[in-house]
Order: sequence, then C-alpha cells, then structure tokens
Amino acid sequence: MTVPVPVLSLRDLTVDIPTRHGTLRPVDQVSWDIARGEILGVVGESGAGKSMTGNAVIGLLDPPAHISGGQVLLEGERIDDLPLAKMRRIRGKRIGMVFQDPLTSLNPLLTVGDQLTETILRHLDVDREEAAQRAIRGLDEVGIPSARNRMGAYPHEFSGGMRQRVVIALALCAEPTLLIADEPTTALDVSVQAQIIALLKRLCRERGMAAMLITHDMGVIAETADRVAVMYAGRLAEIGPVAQIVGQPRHPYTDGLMASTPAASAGQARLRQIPGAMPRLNALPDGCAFSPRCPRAQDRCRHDPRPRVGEADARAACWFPIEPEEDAA
Amino acid sequence: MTLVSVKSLTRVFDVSKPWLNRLIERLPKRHLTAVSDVSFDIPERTTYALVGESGSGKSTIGKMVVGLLRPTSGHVEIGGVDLVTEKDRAAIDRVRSDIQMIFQDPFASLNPRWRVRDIIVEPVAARGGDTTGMAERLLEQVGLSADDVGKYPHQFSGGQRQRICVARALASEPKLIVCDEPTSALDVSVQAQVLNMMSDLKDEHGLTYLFISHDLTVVRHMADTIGVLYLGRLVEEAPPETLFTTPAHPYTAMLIDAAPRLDAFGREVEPPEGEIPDPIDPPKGCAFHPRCPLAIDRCTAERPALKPFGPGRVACHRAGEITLKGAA
Amino acid sequence: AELRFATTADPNTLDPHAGNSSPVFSMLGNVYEGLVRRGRDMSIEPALATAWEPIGDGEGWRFTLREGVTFHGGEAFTAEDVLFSYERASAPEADTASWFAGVDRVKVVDPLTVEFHTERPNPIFPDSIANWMMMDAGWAAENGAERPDIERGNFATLNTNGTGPYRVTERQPGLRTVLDSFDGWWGDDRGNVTRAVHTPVQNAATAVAALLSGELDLIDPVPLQDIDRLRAAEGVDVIQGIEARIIMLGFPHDAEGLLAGGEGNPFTDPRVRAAVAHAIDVPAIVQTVMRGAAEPATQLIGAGLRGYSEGVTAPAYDPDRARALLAEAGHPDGFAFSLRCPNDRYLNDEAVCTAISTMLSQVGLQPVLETMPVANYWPALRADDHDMYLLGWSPGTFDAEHPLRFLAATPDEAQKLGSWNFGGYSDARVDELLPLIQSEIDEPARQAMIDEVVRIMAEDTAYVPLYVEPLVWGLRDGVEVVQRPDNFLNLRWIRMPG
Amino acid sequence: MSDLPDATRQGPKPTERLETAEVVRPSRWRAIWDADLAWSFRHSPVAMVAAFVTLALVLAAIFAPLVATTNPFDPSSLNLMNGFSAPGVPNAFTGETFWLGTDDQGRDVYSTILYGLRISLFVGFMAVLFALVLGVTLGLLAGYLGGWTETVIMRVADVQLTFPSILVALLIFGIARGIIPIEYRDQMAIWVLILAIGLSDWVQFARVVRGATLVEKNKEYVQAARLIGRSSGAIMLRHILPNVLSPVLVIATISLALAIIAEATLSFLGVGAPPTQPSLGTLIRIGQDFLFSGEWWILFFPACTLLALALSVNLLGDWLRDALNPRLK
Amino acid sequence: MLAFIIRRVFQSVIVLLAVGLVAFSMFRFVGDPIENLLGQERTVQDVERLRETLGLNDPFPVQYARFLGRAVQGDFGISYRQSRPVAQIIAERAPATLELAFVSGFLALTVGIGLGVFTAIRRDGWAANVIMSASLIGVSLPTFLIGILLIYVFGVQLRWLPTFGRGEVVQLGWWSTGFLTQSGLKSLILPAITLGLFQMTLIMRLVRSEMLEVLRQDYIRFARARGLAAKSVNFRHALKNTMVPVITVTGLQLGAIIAFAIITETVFQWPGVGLLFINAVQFVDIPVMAAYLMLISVMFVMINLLVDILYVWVDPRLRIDGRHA
Ligand SMILES: Nc1ncnc2c1ncn2[C@@H]1O[C@H](COP(=O)(O)OP(=O)(O)OP(=O)(O)O)[C@@H](O)[C@H]1O
Ligand SMILES: Nc1ncnc2c1ncn2[C@@H]1O[C@H](COP(=O)(O)OP(=O)(O)OP(=O)(O)O)[C@@H](O)[C@H]1O
Ligand SMILES: [Mg+2]
Ligand SMILES: [Mg+2]
Repeated sequence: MTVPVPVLSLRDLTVDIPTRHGTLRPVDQVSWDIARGEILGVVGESGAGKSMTGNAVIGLLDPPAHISGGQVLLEGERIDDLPLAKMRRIRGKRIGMVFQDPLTSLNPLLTVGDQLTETILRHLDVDREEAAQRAIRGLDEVGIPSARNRMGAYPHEFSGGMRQRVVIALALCAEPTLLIADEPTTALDVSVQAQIIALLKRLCRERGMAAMLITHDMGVIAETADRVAVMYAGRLAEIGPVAQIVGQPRHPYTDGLMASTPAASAGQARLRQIPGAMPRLNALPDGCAFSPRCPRAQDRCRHDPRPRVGEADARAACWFPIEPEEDAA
Repeated sequence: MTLVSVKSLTRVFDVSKPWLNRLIERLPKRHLTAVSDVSFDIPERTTYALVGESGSGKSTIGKMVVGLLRPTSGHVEIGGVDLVTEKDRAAIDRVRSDIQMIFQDPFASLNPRWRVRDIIVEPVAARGGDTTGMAERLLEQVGLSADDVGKYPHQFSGGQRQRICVARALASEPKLIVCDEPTSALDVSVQAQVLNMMSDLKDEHGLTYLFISHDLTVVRHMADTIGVLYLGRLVEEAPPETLFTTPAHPYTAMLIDAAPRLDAFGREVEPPEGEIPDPIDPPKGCAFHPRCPLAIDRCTAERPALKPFGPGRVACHRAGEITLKGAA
Repeated sequence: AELRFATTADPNTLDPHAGNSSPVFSMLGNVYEGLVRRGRDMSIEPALATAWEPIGDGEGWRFTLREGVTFHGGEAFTAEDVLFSYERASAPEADTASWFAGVDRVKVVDPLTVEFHTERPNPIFPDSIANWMMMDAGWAAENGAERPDIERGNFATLNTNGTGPYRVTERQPGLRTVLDSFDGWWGDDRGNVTRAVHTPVQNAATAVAALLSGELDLIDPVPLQDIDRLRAAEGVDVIQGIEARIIMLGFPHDAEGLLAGGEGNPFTDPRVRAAVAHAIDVPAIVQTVMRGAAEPATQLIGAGLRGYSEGVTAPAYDPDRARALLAEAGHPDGFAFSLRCPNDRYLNDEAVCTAISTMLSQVGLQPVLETMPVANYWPALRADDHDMYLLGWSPGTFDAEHPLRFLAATPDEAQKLGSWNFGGYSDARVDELLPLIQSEIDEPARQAMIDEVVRIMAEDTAYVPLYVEPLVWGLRDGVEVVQRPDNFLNLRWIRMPG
Repeated sequence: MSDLPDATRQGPKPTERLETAEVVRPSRWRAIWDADLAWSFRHSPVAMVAAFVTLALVLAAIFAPLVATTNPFDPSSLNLMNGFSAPGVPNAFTGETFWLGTDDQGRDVYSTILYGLRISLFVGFMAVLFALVLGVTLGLLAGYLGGWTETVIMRVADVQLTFPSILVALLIFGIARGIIPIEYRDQMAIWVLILAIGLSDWVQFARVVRGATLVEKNKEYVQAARLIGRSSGAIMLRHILPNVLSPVLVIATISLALAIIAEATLSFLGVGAPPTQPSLGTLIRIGQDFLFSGEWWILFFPACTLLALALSVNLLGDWLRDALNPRLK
Repeated sequence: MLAFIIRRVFQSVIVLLAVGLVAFSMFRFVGDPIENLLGQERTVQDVERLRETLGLNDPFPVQYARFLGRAVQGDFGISYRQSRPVAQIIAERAPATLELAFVSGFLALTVGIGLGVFTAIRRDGWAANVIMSASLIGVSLPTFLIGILLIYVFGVQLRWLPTFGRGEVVQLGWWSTGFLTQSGLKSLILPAITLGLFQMTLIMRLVRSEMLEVLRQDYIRFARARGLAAKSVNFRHALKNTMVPVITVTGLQLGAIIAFAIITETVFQWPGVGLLFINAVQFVDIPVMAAYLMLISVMFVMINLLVDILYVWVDPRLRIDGRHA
C-alpha cells in the first residue's frame, strides 16, 4: 500500500529561543502530517506555541527564535534548512499564510491591486497584464463584489471582513498547496467569521489544498477541521479526528478545555474549570507540563517524561489517558 | 425591585468633518447614532446581558449607565436617581459608589505603575474611607493570595488581573457592576474561572450585573435576561432559554446560527449574508432588512417598535416566523 | 596686479559725507581726495590744494587749488566743487558737519582759490579737514545726491565719482567691493596695484585661515595671538604698528551713587581713582593679553602725535599703594561697583577687562564685570548706566586738542563739548584752557597749555590711560605696504610681487 | 498626527494576543526597572563606559573645589603673567607649571574646565528640568483636556518651533538685560541662560507627552478612575503622569546633551555665561581665538571635555531609548 | 484637501503674525541703531533728529503696525546700515543661503535616509554599528566646532578647499549661483557639510528607528510570508511607510537648516541671509532683522505646508477626508 506523500510533515519540530534567563522551548518535538485536502485544526491556549509552529513551518521565526531540531517536510522535501533565497521562493508560492489581523496585514500605502499583482509577478511567470487578470479573478473568488473596480482601492477603504478576504486572496494568489491560517477570524464578528470560515473551507476543497488552521476557538475547529491537534506549553497534547477529540477527548487537558467552554455546559450553574494557568515557558514543571493542573496526575506524571504522541495508537501524550468508557460514566 | 431603569436612551456622536471641509465640499453634518431609543430594566440581583456584534453600541450603553458618558436623550435611573439630572450631591455620591465597572482589557484597566493594594482601595481611598486590610480581604475573596497586595499588575496573568479588577470593583461595595466583555481577552479555561467567580460573588454580595458581551455562549451561561442589540437598537429581549431555542428576531437567529458550535462537526450551512451597515447612514425602516431573509416591503419603510413577545420583547414585523437553520 | 584684501568691517556707505568712520575713510581715501591729505608719516601734505595760508590774524585759511584735476567721470575739478562739497559736508544731514563748526563762510575767490573764514583763529583747521573729500557738483546734481542721506541712502551711497587714484567698479555692500585704478589721476606716487578686491570678513580667525590658505593677500587686523604663528608661517608676514587709539578706563565722576548700591560714590575721591590706577598692571596686560603688541599709554594721545606731552609718566603698578590709598580714603575693604566693557569693539577688549577685573579684585575692590556688544554699550554709557567703563579714543585730528574737547571738557551740549565725557569729569582750569588751546597759533605756547591740562588730569586721575592699541596687518610675502597710525589702507602705496 | 493610526485601527477587538504578551514579557514596567534595565545595562559595555564617563564628569564638577588645583573664579588667586603657559611647560615669567596649560587670563585650564563643567552641567540640568516641567505640564494638559486648550498649546508650540533656539536666547537675554538690575546680572546670567535653553526645548516634551497622554487617557484604568469620581487633576497627576514618564526620561537624557551643546553655542556666540565664570562654551570661544596661534590647549581640552560629556550622555540616552522600548526586544 | 490647505494657511498666517510680533518686540531690547549710524563726533541733537526721522520715538504698536502694513506689500523698509531697501538686500543674499541650504538639505536627506535605511536593514552588522556610533559623535559636536575643525584641516593644513566665502558666482537674472563655477562648487563643500552634518545624523537616526518600527509591522511580516524579495520588502513596503512619519520631522529639520545657517555662515563668512542677520544684530539694523525673522517664519511655514501636503499625498488614508492631528 503506497501512502501518498503528506503535503506537510513535521518531524519532532523543536523551536528554541535563547534568552538571558536560559533557553525557552516554545515548540517541543511536535510531529504531525497534513494530507492533501485535509484541514488540520491546531488549538490551545494563548502561548501554547501554535503561532510559533506555523511560523517555523514557513521560516519566519523572529530571531533569536530558531528551529533547533526536527524537520519540516513539504511534499516530502525538507525545507527547514533551505537557504533564505530558496525559502523565499517557497513562501507564497507553495505555502500561503494568513494572519489574524486583516487590517494590519495589508500595507496601508499600496493599493490592493498592487499588492496582489506584485505577489503574482514574483511567483508566476506571467506578464503584468496577465497578473492583473489573475488578481481580479482572485478577488472574485474570495467574494469581493465588482473586483475589477476594487483593484485600485486602498486597504482602509474595505470593511474588516472584506479585508480578510483580500488577505486570503493574497495568500492564495500563487496557488500554494499548503495554507497556514493563524487565527484568521479571531478579530472578526461572528457573522463575518462564519463567512470567512465557509470561504476557507470552500477554497481548500476546490483546490485540494492542505490547511493548518490555528485557532483557540473550539467551535471553529469543530466545524472546520478534519483533524485536530491540541497543544499545551509547546507540546502536542493530543491529536486525532475532530469528532474524537471533541467527543471523546483522551487527554485530561483536552477534556478540560472542552468542558470549560460555556456552550458545552449549557444549563449548568457552574462551568467546569481547569484550576491555575498554563505555566510560563521559563518555569515548566518536570514531567508532564500539565501535571500541576491535572486532576488525574500521579507521581509518574510529575517525573517521567511524557509519553509521545503518535507512537502506537497513543493519540494523547498522557500516562493516564481518559478511556472512552470512563468518559461515558 | 428594579435597580436600573434605562429609558429611551439615545446617544449620538458628531462625526462631522471640520466645518471648513463641510463648507467647501458641501457636506452635511454627519451624526453617528450609536445608541437609539433603548429602554430596559434590570431588577436587583439579576444579570442583564447585552449582546451584539462590534459597533452595535454595547459599550456606549455601558458607559452611559455608569455615567462616563452623557446620554443625548433618555435617562438612566439607578435606584431611582438619574445621575445626569439629579441635583442632590449626596445622592449622586451615594449612587456613584453603588456603580462599578469591569473592562475588557485586563492589561489596560490596571494602572501599571500602581501596586495592587493602591489599585484596589482607590475607589474607597478617593472618598477618604478607611482602607486598612481591605485590599487583602478583597484579594482573598476573588481567589488571590493576600500576599499579592504589594505586587505590580504585570506580575499577574490575564485571569488574575481580571480578578484584581473585580476586587477593585467590589471595594466600594457596589450594587451594580457593569461588565464590558470581561472575559473576551481570556482563554477559555481562565474564562471559566472568572465567570464562576463572578457568579459566586453575585450571590454572596447580592450584586446586579449589566453584562456586555459579543459571545452568545457566555451570555447564555450568565444572563437572566438577554438584550440583543443591532446598530444601536434593542431588537430583542428574552430570557436565555427562550432566546436560544426560539429566537423571535431574524437577527438573533442569524447570530445563533453563525456562532460556531462544538457539536456540529463539518456543519455546512450557508453563512449569513452581508456585513453590518455603516452606522452613520443606517438603512431605513428596520436596520436589518438588507440582510434579512424574511424582509418584506414594510420592513424597508417602517421601523418596527419593540413590543412584548412571549416572555420577552422583540422589534420585528415578522416576529416569530423564523426558525433556526442548524438547530439540532 | 590684483590685491585681495579683507577687513573686519565693510564701509557702511560710499558717500564720503554720510559716514564718519574709519572704514569709510580708509576705503574712500583711495577714491576721493580732499584739499589736503596725510603723507606716509601722517603729516599734512598738499592734495587737491597745492598751498594754503592763514588769512590775516587767524581770520581763516586760504587754499590754492591744483590745476588740471579731473573727476573719474571726466569733469574738471574747480573751486565750485569745493564750495559744493563744503555745503554738502557741513549740511545738518551730513555726518561730518562738526568739522566745520567754526567756519563762518566759504568764499570762492577765483576758480583756483577758496577761502574759509572762521569765527576764531583755528590753527589746526587744515589738519581737521584731511578726510573732507571733494565731490563733483554736477554729478551730484545729476544723480539727485546733492545732500547726503544717512538714513535712506541715495545714488552716492553706492556710487562714487572722485578724483583719486582708484575708481569703484563693483559694489556689493557687505560682500565685495572692487576698485580699479584710474588712469587719469593727477599724481604719480603709486605702486603697481591695478585692481583691488575688498571682502569684509568679520571673523578674524577666518581671515587668518584665508590668508594662510592663499585666498587673500592682505588682512586687517591679525588677531594678536596669531602674530607669531603668521610670522613663522611660510609665505605670509605680519606688519605691526601703533594705532592712534588710546584705551582707557573712565570713572563716574558726577554720579550720586553707584549702580552696585552702597553708600555714595567713592570714585569722587581722587585717592580712590589713584588706587585704581596703581592696582592695574598695565605692562602685564600688554605682555600677555596684548601679546606685547601694544604700548603703555601715559595720556589721552599717543607719543608722536601733535601736542603730546613729554615727561608725564603713568602711575606705577603698586598694589600695596593701591590698598593703602583705599584705606586712606575710608574703604579698607573695598566696595562693589560695575565695570562695563564692550566685547566687540577693541582688540581683546573683553580679555583686557577680565584681567583688569582680576587685578582690581586683588587689591580688595569688588568689580562686577559686564561685557556687551557695542550696540548696547554706547546707549548704556550715554544713559549714565555705568560705573567704571572702558573707552577707546582715536583723535580724528591727530592732535591733543581732540580728546580734550570730547573727553575732558565739562559736558555742554550747546557748545558741543565733552560729548563723550560720560563720567562727567569737570575741571574749571581745563575748561578755561581748552578754548585757548583751540585758537592759539603759537606752537610752544599752545604746547604749554596742553602740558598743563595733561598734568591736571594725571594728578586727578581723571581717566586711567592704559595702552595704545596696536595695528597688525597680515600680508602675503612680497606685498609691500605703508601702515599709518590711522589704519587707513592706501592702495597707491602698495607694491605687489611679480 | 498621532491619533491617525488609532482612528483607522479602531475596529474589531483585541483578543488573546494580549495574554501572549504577558507570557512573553513577564515584566512590563516595574520589572524593566528591576531586572531588564539593569540587565541590559550590565550587558552593554557602551552604556557602562558612557555612564562611567558621565558619572566621573558629574562628580568632578560637583567636587571641583576639591579636585581642582586652583579656583579660577577667585580673582585673587590669578596671576596674569601665568597666561598662555603650555601644558607641562614651566611659565617663562613665573616658573609655574600647569598640567593642561593656562588660558589668556592665566587661569589653569584644568581647574577652569572643572569649574566650567560645573556651570555647563548646572545649566544643562536646570534647563532640561525647566523644559521638562513646562513641557510635561503643558503636554499633559493638552492631551488630557483637548479642545481649545490643546489647540492653543500646540499652536504656541508651533510658533516656538519656528524660532531657532539662538534667537529665543537672544530675545530672552535682551529682555532680561532690560529688567534685571545690574548687581544681579552676573548671577542672573546663568538663570537667563537656563530659561533661554529651557524655553526652546519644552516643545518636544510637550509633544511626546501629549501623544502618550492621548493614548493613556483612553486606557481603561483612566476610565476606572473617572468612574470613581476622581478629579481631572488627580487623574493626570496620579494616573497618567507616571505612565508617560519613560519616553520623557529618554528625551530628557538626549535633551541634556543638546542643552549642554546649546549652552556652549550660546556662550560661543557671547551671550552665555559671564567671562569671569567661564563655562565650557566660553572656554571654547576663548580657545578658538588661539587655535591658529599655537595655544591649542585652550580650545582642545575644553572641547574634548564637552565632546566626552555630550557623547556619553547621548550614548546613555540612546541606550536608555532602546532599553525602555518594550518592542525592541 | 482644499479645506485642509485653507486651514493650514490660516493657521500659518496666525503663526506668522505671532512670530512677527515676538520678533519685532525683541528688537526693542537688542540695542540702539542710532549708535551705529552716526560717527564718533555726533551730538545729542543729531541722535534725537535721527530717532525722529526713523520713527523710533513712536509707540511700539504704531511701529509694529507700520512694519506689518509695509511687510504685506513686500516692503521691509530701508536698512539702517546699508541705506538700501531691505527687500533688495535680502533678495541679493537669499540665493547664497538657499543654495547652501539646498545642498546641505539634499546631503542630509539622501545620506541620512540612505544610512538610516542601511543601519535599519543591517541592524546588527558591524558597519551599521560603526555608523551609529559615528552619528552620535555627529550629534555631540557643536556645529561651530565642526566648522572650525573642517577649516583647520581642509583649508589651512591641507589647503584643498577654500575657507570662506562663495568663490566665483555667476549671475542668472537676479539669482547669483555658485553652482556654475569650479571655485563656487569648491567653496560650497565645507559649509554644506558643516550645516548638513547635524541634520543628517538626526534624519539618519530617525529613519532608522522608524524603519525598525515598520519592519516589525504585520504587513511586513505578511509581505515576507508571501515570499516577496528582500528588496521589495525593504524598499517598496517598508521604506514608503517609514517615510510617512519621517516626512514631518524632516520638514522641521529642513526649516532648521535655514535657521542654523546663521552659525555656519558666520564661521565660513558665507554671504547669505544668516550672516546678514548676525551683522544686523550687531548693528541693530532693525528692518533687516525683522525681515529676516519674517522670512524664516514664512519659509518654515511654507515647508510645513508642503510637508503636510506631501503627507496627505503619501498616505492614502488621509486623502479622503484630510483629517489630521
Ligand atoms: N521573543 C520571545 N522571547 C521569549 N519568549 C517568546 C518569544 N516569542 C514567543 N515566545 C513564547 O513562545 C510561546 C509560544 O508563542 P505563540 O505565539 O506561538 O503562542 P500561540 O499559541 O500562538 O498564542 P496566541 O494564541 O496568543 O497567539 C509563548 O509562550 C511565548 O511566551
Ligand atoms: N467617541 C466616539 N465618537 C464617535 N463614534 C463613537 C464614539 N464611541 C463609539 N462610537 C461609535 O459608536 C458605535 C457603537 O460603539 P460601541 O463601542 O458602543 O460598540 P460596541 O458594541 O461596544 O462594539 P465592540 O464590540 O467593538 O466593543 C460604533 O459605531 C462606534 O464607532
Ligand atoms: Mg498565536
Ligand atoms: Mg465595546
């Protein structure tokens, strides 16, 4: 049986930030694959290392952060050690990226058309004319009405939702095979968020594009992703198909996360809460990083290195994962 | 007993260009009606929630209720006293200490140069009250350690900071706390902690909350009554269960549909049409009609009034005809 | 040959009757001429007049004019031009009117003879008009410049038409003035400068740099401290002389009290003034601040000028005596007073005052030194806003009478006497002698009177004469010049190398 | 123009990002002082050298009477014949030897520099203090009160900017000379100098403080204070002021260098410190006359001192600017 | 846009009036012009008569009103010192200052921006560090010292360049230019460097910090994420955004160049309006001083106006409604 090459594979990706108080490790041995057409949702609390992972993939870590271990494979080809010039050819061309804030992502002094054609000309071998045509098609595709007329408009002339559409058009204009979307809807209203999510889903499906959707919103993940990776303190806590993660979380952290969303506990007087807060990277506890907050934690958790995800059928990095039957009980 | 009574509250912002521009470019004065003719009552010891998308006027109402902003017209009465028209200084002072507010951004709402103790006791100290031991006591009440009084805000995490905000709000022993998106900057797990704490304190201190949020799920959890705002107008008001199961206004229904849900894997629903219109120049008639699937001619012409409907109130010509798309 | 030269000041006008200052006369002396002029040794010699003689017993002076002189414009010079120039220069609008104070009328006897009738005998009249320059009557009338206009200026402010050896061919006030030699000049005593370009360079150090870098041929002045360096430098040289200007200290003779407060005015006591004179180490100032380039002074004019009193000596530097005198006068602990000084008028004026202030402090006085630009300085002195002050005086007539008239006579506005006697020094005998000196024709008798005045003033310590200002020019090697005490630059005496 | 970005950036709300900020930079203000600033100082050799030089010069100035060999301001100790002694060479007349030579008045250059430094530093400090108090007050008022108060203050600032400081100084000198009685003029000269430099310097404080105030006053902690019923004065003083001080500190340091230079320039132009009490600028003015004549030391040593002082203060300011800028990490 | 300009012009007029008032009142304290107009042998009557004809005895508001009234018509009166119309004198001197300011400004701008961009892009490179340190020396050295130093080294010691004046100038209509002769160009070098150095370092440091700020912005990050070439990111995206704040400050700096020309022109005896002004101060030539100050303010105000317009032109966000701070 030949397994198709995943669009993106992370192999023990590790990112280090040397600081004066010691080296921080915001991403610690993260591994996963994303297949063609698959949307991987990455969730986790603020500071869990989601953005770091995304930035590491596209090679945009701000110094002094750097990849200190593991590999990033794009369609089977290693890209984490490419020279800058080669990497620049991959960014935008093969990996598209969308950031959280659509307003600040666009250069306020250049027209939308300029920014689009510039990107197209950079990556595709077309003339100016053709690039402009493609730009208009791109805008059309993301649902900007009368795209042709809007080419000369500046970013501030668009509303928030429209701007995010422009950003998506920009990320996708050179037809990448992988899209990394870092909280693409966090800054938007629910109604617009729904539109953008629908748009992303449609585009992925139509183009067979793989996507890594970073968010902290469980609801968004549940509706959008095929598979979900849960991160905690730089580590992968649990990964698996969305229905299982949401429906039958095995890692106590995932479980807590799901339970503490007010929607999940509708009708209950009190929300279920995880005590404490995620530890700072410079004060990670020994053993499992979640152990101080974990209701199931035992001695082993506090000393032994956590089990690895992906080994055998261990979907969760936990010594004492919640068994399905337990959950039901 | 009604603690807060908001009557026909309206707030108009003048967003005109400078007069010279208007003169030369022949522009009219431009007004942004952030809040328009909003009325509601909050009974004592209940939580009234305002939801709505960005720009719908939630914060503006909140600020008018606490007296940070003057209404253009209408009144806010707290315990029967209208802060704007009241002449009796003592009454104003008493009411002022009855109201407190918690803000969205836990980083901006604590003065970074002040120690936690000074922050917490300021509402009392500013009035010359005795504050010995107060900060320590309040900190413990909100679940922090009394030893933290000497620290600075930056030494706390977001959730802890929001607790300090709550402690400050409690210092003057208020009756009403206006919470403007108190948890939208927090992670879910921390949000749960803060929301739980707020519920506990409400019971303990007999507080009344005006709870402002854009997050339907949070509102559903916290509120006794929910008011839905659209473009500065109250379009629907109902208890949570009614609102979520049988929304009467199409906008409410749209919000509920659009909100992502944990249990709806791969849900494929048509996303709502359009975006919020320009508040300076809102559509005639019912402001929601351009986006409304049920709109009829009457909606374009006539602004529907807020009328009692079921256990709540709704402002829609076709109230009750809506069904939820993704309803399970 | 072309001469490029720089001085600190630019003449503020080219109208010889509208400006009474040395930059104007120095420049215009090359362009315009008077009836008489000063030779290399400052002596009066014939210029446009070939001869002159007193009329009768001191009733006036008769001048015989030179024949065949033409203006640059081509007109012949006649007695009418002399009459016109008299009327022009003595008009109230003119800045030179005071020269003619004693003149009753001027009579044209014939085209080559002019008579000046004076109220009283005036032995030094020819000396006093050495800078009075002849202007072409026709030219002035044609260009609407019959009278000088100090305030607004007129055609003559920027244009010239003299009889001198040089014509002004380009004039950019404050920037550049070009003089070309006039071939129709009557004289023959001239060097080889055919064209001279003058640039005002305010900052002396800049001028030195420019001389060193070969951009200039002559600069005036050279800062005293740079003399040695220029001497030592390749390709440049310095010539040094003594100017006619005396630097002195003045006292508030007639003030009721002092600016710095305190009781009364101690300076009315001659012992206090003498103490000041003894407290100041003039040789040390000359040696260090003035770099040895100045001469200590004994009286209000320098040695060698007409009327100089021999045998007067300056009070010796003697701080102990100064202290004793102060104690004697009842001020053993000194007293505070203001010492006023310009800081942009005389060579190293501020440094000199600083040194003086130090020396006065060392005998127990408490001077408060205040230095200021000259634009503020004169108004302050004029408004009696001073205690002790520094003053420089250059006798326009090169005669001892000049400073007496301005600095020693009791101030009297009507008679135009003592107009720079800011301290209000007053001595009856001096006032009595001054008119006699002015009209005495017999030299020894006149000298005797001058000697008496000088002695009185020295005994009184009316002023403390300090030193005679030095004159220092920097030259490119090979440039030969004549340097006179009036610091005028006579282009016709300059020889350029090559 | 400072409110421009805010106006345009107003839009969908911030989110969890803030939490990240908290985790990344555990220290915001106080810790910057406590730890970061000190750390960054310890690790910046330039800053340490600059601080050392500044401190040394300031101490030398303060203790000038102890370290100087003579008191150049005491006329009785001077001997004119010592004038122009070259460094280390015995004077031809008096046989005295001076390390750094003497000036035209026979003042020991070394001692004169120490005393001159005193005046320069005093004028610099006081002028900056004056500008700071004035500028911060006006900036606070303009920023907090807005309306016509702001218009008037900022227009006055514009007018002020139109005048080069030298002209302002000339103006103030003229007026001062007109109204101050003679016996006080010598002592007043310094204060006039301070006033003149301070007056031409307040604008930048006002501008920066106004900008920062505009930002701070919309922060919620200010609203919280208003809610309590705190007066505008108390809010400005107790709440806003402490929070706008760190850019003020940076500007103050850099202004100090500029003020010292301005003092030198004014004294150079002859409208500064009285000649009997020369500041560094006066010394340079005196020394400049002797540059070509070979008495280089009269210019050279004061100029070096001035340069060293201005440079080290500037370096400190530069370092402080970077160290206090949280974004520059 | 029009309204914006009208408002700016209106504000400018008020600024000018205020400056005029301050400037004019300042002359009352600078000294008495009469002293320099008359020679040594003047009398008190001469002084009084001249005061009267010059109108110096009139009350201050009358003098100011008269001055303003004439100034509006371009008539600044007659220079006391040169006895010529001030407007004419300034017109003669202005080209020198403007050429000097232009060259220094150009130098300051191009080199300043260039180095600023360089040090921002190569933030940690050794060259950038060297430049940054050198620039600190630039801001720590008083202008007059730089001038003296340059003269000493290049004029006196090396004799490469002239030490004072403008050299040969060519008259083009009423404009005299030093650009067309070799000596004119050579004369320009030292003063232009002296005048431009301080502004250059300031601009450079400003550009650097603004550019570093811009380089941290999200849109730069997004531009990188789209794989744009470094050149495009640094220059097309970052530089343009850097220029928005830089323009304002730079405008002020260019204005300051003309004001600072006073010192440079004094040190180099550059025959421009700055030197004219300093001479006028010494001689209390009130009309010249007043005219100069007005001229300076007009230039300042015009530069500011230009800057504002440029600002609007560069930043499309301002184009629509022209609101500004
Ligand atoms: N320059 C830095 N120095 C030190 N720590 C850093 C730095 N940048 C990031 N970190 C740390 O890296 C960790 C991961 O950050 P990252 O931005 O990836 O989190 P995230 O999961 O994307 O959070 P968010 O939901 O807030 O975006 C955080 O804990 C943060 O504190
Ligand atoms: N001071 C003001 N001047 C002009 N317009 C204002 C002002 N304050 C608020 N507005 C406008 O009033 C409307 C309502 O604002 P408000 O802040 O109350 O909305 P909100 O519902 O709280 O939104 P969000 O969820 O973004 O906080 C918006 O369109 C806003 O732009
Ligand atoms: Mg992130
Ligand atoms: Mg809000």
